[in-house]
Amino acid sequence: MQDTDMLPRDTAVQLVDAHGAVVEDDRYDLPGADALRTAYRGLVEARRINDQASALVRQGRLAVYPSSHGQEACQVAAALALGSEDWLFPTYRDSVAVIARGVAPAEAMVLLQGDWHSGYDVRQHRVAPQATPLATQLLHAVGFAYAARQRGEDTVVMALCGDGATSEGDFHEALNFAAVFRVPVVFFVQNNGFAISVPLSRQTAAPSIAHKAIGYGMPGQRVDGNDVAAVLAVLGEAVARARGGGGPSLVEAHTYRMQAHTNADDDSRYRERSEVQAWAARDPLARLRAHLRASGALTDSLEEEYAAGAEEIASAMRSALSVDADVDPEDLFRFVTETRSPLLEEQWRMLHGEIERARQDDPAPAAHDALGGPR
Amino acid sequence: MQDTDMLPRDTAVQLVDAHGAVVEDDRYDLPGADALRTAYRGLVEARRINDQASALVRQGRLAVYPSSHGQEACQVAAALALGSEDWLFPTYRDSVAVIARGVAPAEAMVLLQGDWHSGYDVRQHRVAPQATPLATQLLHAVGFAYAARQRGEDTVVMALCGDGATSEGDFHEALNFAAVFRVPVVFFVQNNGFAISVPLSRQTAAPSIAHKAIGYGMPGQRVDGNDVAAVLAVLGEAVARARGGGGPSLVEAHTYRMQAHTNADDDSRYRERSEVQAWAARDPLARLRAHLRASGALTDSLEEEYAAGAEEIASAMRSALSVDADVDPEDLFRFVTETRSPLLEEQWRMLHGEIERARQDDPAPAAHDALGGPR
Amino acid sequence: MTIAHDDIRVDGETAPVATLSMAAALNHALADAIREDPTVVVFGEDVGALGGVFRITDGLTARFGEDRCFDTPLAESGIVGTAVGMAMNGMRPVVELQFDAFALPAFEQIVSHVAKMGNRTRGAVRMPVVIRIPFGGGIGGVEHHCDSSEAYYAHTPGLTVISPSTPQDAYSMLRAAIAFPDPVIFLEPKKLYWTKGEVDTSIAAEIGTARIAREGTDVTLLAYAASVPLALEAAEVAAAEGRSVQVVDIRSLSPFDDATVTAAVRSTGRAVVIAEAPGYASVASEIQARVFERCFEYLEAPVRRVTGFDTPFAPPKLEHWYLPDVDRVLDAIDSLHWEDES
Amino acid sequence: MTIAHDDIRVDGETAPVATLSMAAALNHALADAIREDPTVVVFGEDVGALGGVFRITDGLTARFGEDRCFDTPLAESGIVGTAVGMAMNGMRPVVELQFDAFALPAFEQIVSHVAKMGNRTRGAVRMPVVIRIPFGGGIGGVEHHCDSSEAYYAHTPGLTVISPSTPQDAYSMLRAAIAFPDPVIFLEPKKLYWTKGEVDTSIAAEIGTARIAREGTDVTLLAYAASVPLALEAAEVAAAEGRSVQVVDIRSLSPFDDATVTAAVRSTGRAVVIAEAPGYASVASEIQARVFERCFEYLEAPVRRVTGFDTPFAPPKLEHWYLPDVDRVLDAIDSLHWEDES
Ligand SMILES: Cc1ncc(C[n+]2csc(CCOP(=O)(O)OP(=O)(O)O)c2C)c(N)n1
Ligand SMILES: Cc1ncc(C[n+]2csc(CCOP(=O)(O)OP(=O)(O)O)c2C)c(N)n1
Ligand SMILES: [Mg+2]
Ligand SMILES: [Mg+2]
Repeated sequence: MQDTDMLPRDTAVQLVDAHGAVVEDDRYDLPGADALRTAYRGLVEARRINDQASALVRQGRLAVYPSSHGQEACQVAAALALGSEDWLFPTYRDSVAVIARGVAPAEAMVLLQGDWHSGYDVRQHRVAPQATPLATQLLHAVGFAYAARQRGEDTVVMALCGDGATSEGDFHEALNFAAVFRVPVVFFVQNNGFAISVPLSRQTAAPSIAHKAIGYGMPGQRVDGNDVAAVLAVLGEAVARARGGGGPSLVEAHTYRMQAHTNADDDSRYRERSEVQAWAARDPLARLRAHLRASGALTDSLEEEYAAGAEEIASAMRSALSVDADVDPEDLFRFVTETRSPLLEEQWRMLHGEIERARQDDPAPAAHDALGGPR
Repeated sequence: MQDTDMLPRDTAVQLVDAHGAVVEDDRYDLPGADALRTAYRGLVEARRINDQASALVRQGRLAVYPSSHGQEACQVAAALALGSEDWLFPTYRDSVAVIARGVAPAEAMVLLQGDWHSGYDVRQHRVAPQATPLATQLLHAVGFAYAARQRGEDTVVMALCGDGATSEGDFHEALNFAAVFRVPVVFFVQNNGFAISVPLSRQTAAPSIAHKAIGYGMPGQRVDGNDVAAVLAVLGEAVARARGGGGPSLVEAHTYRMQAHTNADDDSRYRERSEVQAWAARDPLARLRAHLRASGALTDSLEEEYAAGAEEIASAMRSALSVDADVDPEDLFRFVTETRSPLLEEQWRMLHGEIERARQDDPAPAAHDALGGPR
Repeated sequence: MTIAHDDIRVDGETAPVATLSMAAALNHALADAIREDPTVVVFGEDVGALGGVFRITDGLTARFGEDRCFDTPLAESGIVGTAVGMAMNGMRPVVELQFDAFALPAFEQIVSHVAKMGNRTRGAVRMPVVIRIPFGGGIGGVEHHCDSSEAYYAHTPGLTVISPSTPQDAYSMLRAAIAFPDPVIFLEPKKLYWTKGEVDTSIAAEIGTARIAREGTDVTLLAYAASVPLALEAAEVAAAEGRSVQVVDIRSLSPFDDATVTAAVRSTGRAVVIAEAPGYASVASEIQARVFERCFEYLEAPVRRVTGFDTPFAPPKLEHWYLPDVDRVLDAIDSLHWEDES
Repeated sequence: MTIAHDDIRVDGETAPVATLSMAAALNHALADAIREDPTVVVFGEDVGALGGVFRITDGLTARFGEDRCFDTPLAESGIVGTAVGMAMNGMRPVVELQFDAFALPAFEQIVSHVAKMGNRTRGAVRMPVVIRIPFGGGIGGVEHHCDSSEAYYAHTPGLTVISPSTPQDAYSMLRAAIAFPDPVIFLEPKKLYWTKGEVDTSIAAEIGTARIAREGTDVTLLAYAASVPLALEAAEVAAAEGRSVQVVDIRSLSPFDDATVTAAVRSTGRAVVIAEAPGYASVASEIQARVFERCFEYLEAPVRRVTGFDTPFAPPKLEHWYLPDVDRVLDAIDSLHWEDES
């Protein structure tokens, strides 16, 4: 590879413009109609999940939700670009990608409901727990990929983070380790313009985040993050490179967080409505829909089918979250370590006694059986 | 600035080749004869200091010495590139640069003698304490430069580190903060090929360390670190840019650590003698000497004068380090905080009592007066 | 999480005495420090336009400009490391680290430089840095948002570690911290941000002193931060049961006010230490050990402690099981060998 | 700092019983673990060709190849974070962080992930990671090379923190740590790297247990790591003065062996805790507090501690004034209300 081949293009890769028109590209092919239809269905579901989750926050069924509304093309493409044996390392913002990998929405929401720190079977779905401490999970992805490659598996690992997270030391160390050990990781940065309230200009003075790649000796590319066709193509190339032994790469998607950081945030404090409006015109759903309708790949009946499917997911989410899960306080002690220390046994016994007392005082609130408990 | 102007050249900038011949360059001017003579004198002294310090280790007068033998062109140029109001943020490897800034050798050696953690007047010499935790001092340099700029001062800060340190998260955070806030810092990496035993290839897969600069939005340049003329020219440009409000930059010098990491290290375990020999042929002193002799700028008498000056420094070092400094154990408590806690007063009192006891038992070892002491 | 700062006067001048939330008191303290000392600078993540995720820096950038309060790139080691450099060069940085667990990336800078630079340079380069960290639970936050890491800091020589439990102390102690010549870890109990109380801005706090928060003769509760209102509540309940409970607000975790605490415990002969953090090798252990050692002859019963479990902090729905509560405090008091019951 | 590893047999097989330095015992333990378990990988800074700055990994790369022992880029958070990912994917990483203070950049990864991943995933993803850290003073190292940070780790729920004081324990405890299902912070007392002792590789260690290092009836010294030989030395001197001193090697800083320690102190009625680290909010405070609470009725005198000062670690020429020594231990013993002297 020539050194300068590691630099991204001067502008983000785009295959379908904001009006749905195809943009010719001499390197990246437009995905086929089937792939785009699958992506479109994914977008419709993703949007519905985002909006359902936000509604559940308002109804008090979720404690908090960091919505990826506006970023669905990235979420869906991240999931679709991976094979079933591959792994995803997501953040708190990536619930939709997690669900697109096959995790049940209710399981993906356990963290945000406040029931436990993570709620899905990491190994079954090949999705790491959603990470909160920024950029830390990028290193886990590197180690994970290293182990897979050592065993001769052809697993590819996709590691997600935001623009803000690229400022953390762990971002640097992860990309550097990945490049030095040439592990099969695709670092996918969703640059949505903000880290909570802080705009990209306060995050970096670089021409783009993708320009960081050459500093590690890996290729960097930037892509229109609201163009799912382009994201699929660019991530697809990166995944194929990783699988083929070509090492890691860095992909930066230019996108926008259409809602506040979470429901607890007030984005009117730090950005103009007009900016948000301008991005609405670049919506990832509308443009792909326009393209697929124009090409005839998307029919009314398919649209109805997708909408109905999305509605089903949303309704399953609603009902799953309408009942309070049985959260067993003794879980506080069950998983800290596999071994058990006398100190924790003692504290567990105290808690157990308190639970018993509470149950005697008022059998209702602790109706479930304390499974297991201290020996 | 064009984006690609931030990329370094394909090869390191060189103005005087290994044989002393001048290399034409369309961007960097060869420094004038006076400047080169000053640099040469600096090199002669630097080499002498390095070798004297190593000898002092063997004689048990220094606990440890990380020699910059082979890297003297970088050491001297780092000091010469700065104005008297500027600041230097050095590492443990940069004692020679510290001394070239005007710190007395004996004061620079306090750390390595084991008397205290730092031994010179930081403000008088405008040299931060030599940093041991790698890359941490780069952030201090950024904050320092920020404060100076806020007050309208035109101070430039030169921050030094090694190739290994570029892998640390703090390196990343420092360059990023510097670029975002556009502070007047020159990051000067002495790439001497090794971090203790670990070769550069295990440190980065990038085309060069200087290629990291564009990822922060600052210019990066690489320079032949054994060509003091080139280092002076490249650092000079970077310092001028910083002073003129052009922000930070990254300079990578290709050089070589001719001796083991420290006297405690055994470099035969990780590198071939032939590699060390090959670098001897690129010695920074020999080539500048060849150039200056050829141009007539360096005469026998000047050479004698420089050698005598260096010998004087070395002999002053020897005598300063031949006596054991009075190290007052109560210093352990004097400087921890400006305020004094009862806890420390109590411990201090205990130590004071022990010292008194020891003095009564054997007046010799604690002959000095305990100045101050607990109230 | 928006805090109503209606009690901040728009002209920016603080009324000398007012009823304020702890959040507002902290905001006033920052504003007053910025106004009075041109070297004070406030920075961190989201402290500018947003005013911080807890709104403690609300309005500071608007009122005093980007030079005095500004956002940084998202990098905690960067924030603290930059503060070290600024402090070396005449500034008084007051940095905010967004949540307790997100201070951890800065741990090396804090331990190896903030805490040691003054000592390293024989006092020539002092570190008048304040590191503000919202800490503790009780707000239903998800993982990494409710930790109590005071032990890490209190154990580190060179650091002063303090935490207020009232709006008055929040104001006065933050002012004192900013004026302090040495580095201060200023821990803000998130749970108390919205509690209100009277604040007199003319009252100065002395770092290093505990405060008798309630008089009592039978037993002494030693608490800090969010555990102080808990101790007061427990004392109230115990009083109804006929026990006179003294409450000491430790406030200064390091340095520690042995004089006040020792006198208090000697006067009652019984003590319980209360803290949210996991108990093992903690500030609570230190307090317990010190009191034992200094009050040994006066103790009617072993000193007890009521702390968070030695497990990772609980998820939101379980945090009420994790955190010390009135019942646990009362149980601990009951265990103190009361003669009338033996 | 080269260690003569003449006691390592070149064919790589460890003799079942041999006299080894602690450094060599650790090297054997790593080699044996690599040989016996294909998932064990050793990595860190300079652990490859160089064999580590203390030569603990000497020869491992040569004997077992780069796949089993290798150098990484110079970044501690990177090392530990990568280990987390490897452990998620079936490996047993054993990482070396070069010196105690240089573990600090990895602190967030250790506290937020190594310690919590198992709990976060309800036991589905365990972290069988060993983090080896040379710690403590006594070798005349310059700043940042002699710290004792065990309190930071011992206070963190989810971490197991252990430290050997003999070559036998070094071997057996490191083997046990590598086989352990949970993350272990393995603290290696640098000062003892070169002390020799008999090592029987067939002896297995049980993590979580203390060891009676010397029997005695008058007073119990509670120590770990480099403080154990110090305690034994002090016991010897005290014996000459007619006092029978028991010494307990704590070994497992967390979890703590209350059973052994409580029984020991109850049997003598007097105790002194010894540790190099600064004392405030430390493992020593925890031990002191626990012993007080559990042995209250049995104590003839307050439990004392002898620790490093609550100052940054001393420069080389002053470290003998900083570190606990025999005189301080004897003074502490003398202060324990001996009836014959009162
Ligand atoms: C180490 C760390 N520091 C601070 C935070 C608090 N925090 C949570 S999200 C966030 C902004 C992240 O921005 P970005 O990486 O751009 O991701 P986005 O939220 O935009 O998807 C911050 C500061 C954190 N989670 N972790
Ligand atoms: C944070 C940290 N980790 C590890 C070390 C131990 N250490 C000291 S020097 C060194 C190698 C540094 O290499 P480099 O940055 O290339 O500088 P050089 O010594 O070659 O000048 C290491 C690993 C340290 N000082 N700080
Ligand atoms: Mg973002
Ligand atoms: Mg180097």
